[in-house]
Amino acid sequence: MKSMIEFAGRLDQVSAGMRWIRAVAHSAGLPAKQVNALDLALEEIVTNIIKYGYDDEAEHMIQIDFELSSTHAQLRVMDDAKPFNPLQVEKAQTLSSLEDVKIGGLGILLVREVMDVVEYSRDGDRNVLVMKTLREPDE
Amino acid sequence: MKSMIEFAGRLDQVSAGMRWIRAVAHSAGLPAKQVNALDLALEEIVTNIIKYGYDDEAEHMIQIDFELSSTHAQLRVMDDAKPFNPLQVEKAQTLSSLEDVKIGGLGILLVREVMDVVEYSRDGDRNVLVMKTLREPDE
Amino acid sequence: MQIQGVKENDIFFFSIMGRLDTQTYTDAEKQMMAWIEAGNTKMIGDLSDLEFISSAGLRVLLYAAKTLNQQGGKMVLFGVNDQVNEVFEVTGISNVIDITTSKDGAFSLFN
Amino acid sequence: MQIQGVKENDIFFFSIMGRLDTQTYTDAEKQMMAWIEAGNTKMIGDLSDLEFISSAGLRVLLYAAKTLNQQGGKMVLFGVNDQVNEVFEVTGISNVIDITTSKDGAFSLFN
Ligand SMILES: Nc1ncnc2c1ncn2[C@@H]1O[C@H](COP(=O)(O)OP(=O)(O)O)[C@@H](O)[C@H]1O
Ligand SMILES: Nc1ncnc2c1ncn2[C@@H]1O[C@H](COP(=O)(O)OP(=O)(O)O)[C@@H](O)[C@H]1O
Repeated sequence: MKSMIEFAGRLDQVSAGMRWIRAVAHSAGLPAKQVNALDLALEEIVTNIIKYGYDDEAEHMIQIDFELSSTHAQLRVMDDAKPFNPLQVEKAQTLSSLEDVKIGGLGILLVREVMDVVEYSRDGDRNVLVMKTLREPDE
Repeated sequence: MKSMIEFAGRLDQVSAGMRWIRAVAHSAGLPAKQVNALDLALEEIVTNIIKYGYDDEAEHMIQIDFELSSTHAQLRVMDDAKPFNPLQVEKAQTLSSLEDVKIGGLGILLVREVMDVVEYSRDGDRNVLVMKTLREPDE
Repeated sequence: MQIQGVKENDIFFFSIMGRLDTQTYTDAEKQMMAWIEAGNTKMIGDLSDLEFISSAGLRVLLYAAKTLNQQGGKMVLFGVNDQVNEVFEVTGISNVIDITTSKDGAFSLFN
Repeated sequence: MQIQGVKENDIFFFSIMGRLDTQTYTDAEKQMMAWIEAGNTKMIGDLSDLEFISSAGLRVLLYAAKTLNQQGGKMVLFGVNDQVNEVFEVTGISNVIDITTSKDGAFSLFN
């Protein structure tokens, strides 16, 4: 099974992406843990693109595709925002004391933790982020 | 907003299409009436392709895309089943007496009634069915 | 989809909840036919919690109504939502099966 | 997302239901900060009906817990589901906010 969605890079569009991935991943027969992982990773990445990626006020589109194979489920997020490789962000420290907590910086950490594979590439003027979650052999 | 899904032409896959269109049409901000119309039309058409369209046991794929514009929401269903134009099916009579009812033949009627525009074309070895529902000006 | 039924005196009440579509109509049909084969001839169906119906779902209702009719019985439905109502109107189901707005209304059609 | 709260003696109980994510965190944050500004320092949060949390949701909990902490107060959470638990574990929230399995357990941390 394959699916794709394209929507404007605006915060009011993010929930469309979440609803889409949940419907599609669930229909594909993935267990709740993986549906949640895909949902979470997508929310974090898409929100970041919209919050940090655009340098102008023009309308930008974000394109996402989902693919299910026998071994894994894959999300690919493509945006025309400025070049940004989340894998180069220094890995956030897990929290250790409430006084020292700086609020924020946990989104990319979460993506890397809940996804089994994350790969970044720049393709022309687009960021391409591929995220995979491996399927359990007994699914 | 745009979205696409592709799945195997098997009855156990139909609910994936329904979940997908509901999530996407709802996220696109369409009112319940139109979400239901798209859901219904898709179920009827996809089920028919699977029930009547294939002459062999091979695995076939069905591809569906959804597009929202300011004036309408559009579904396009593409299959590699045998040529079939639902617009050439003689329009079913609405039911008039319970004794004379022959069970069946209501699917295509429903599609034509709940959709504002239905267009068929054959593209190479594929059937292409475009269905539109017009948006209310005040949406 | 869920389907439930209970007999009250000589009338059999049933309700269908959720989606009645290609995925679910066979279960509903088996249950409806079992109730009819058990000898019920007067049936009232509560569709208040039926969210969505497609042509596969219509077949179940039509087939049951037609069978009851052949046996001198009858089926009355009530509580249809907008989606179900549109499907009933467009196909003409409402011409051949009695539809009422309330349970009382349905009940009165048997007296 | 829905958020509710009630004061019982000196402890303020709240519950967050649904999804706590980018779409909903500002509403939750406003409510939490209003309760804290009203002078509540001991807070117990029931997350039994919290279905899903993302980093935007974490910020709300962290910010509230940190503020309470600075005021000599404390926040304890209970009833986390698998998704919430994974997010708490991976980010280390569970190192800095007390999480218990039951309301009683949460309550006992204030005595
Ligand atoms: N698409 C992006 N474009 C540019 N910078 C980004 C992008 N995504 C993330 N960043 C940067 O990486 C930082 C860490 O992101 P994240 O872990 O999601 O936490 P947060 O958004 O809470 O800061 C952000 O603060 C931002 O500076
Ligand atoms: N994709 C298709 N390929 C071939 N024949 C079809 C296709 N879809 C519908 N048909 C034919 O059109 C008839 C009417 O279809 P429909 O109105 O959906 O009612 P039903 O499926 O209940 O017969 C079907 O019985 C079938 O013979």
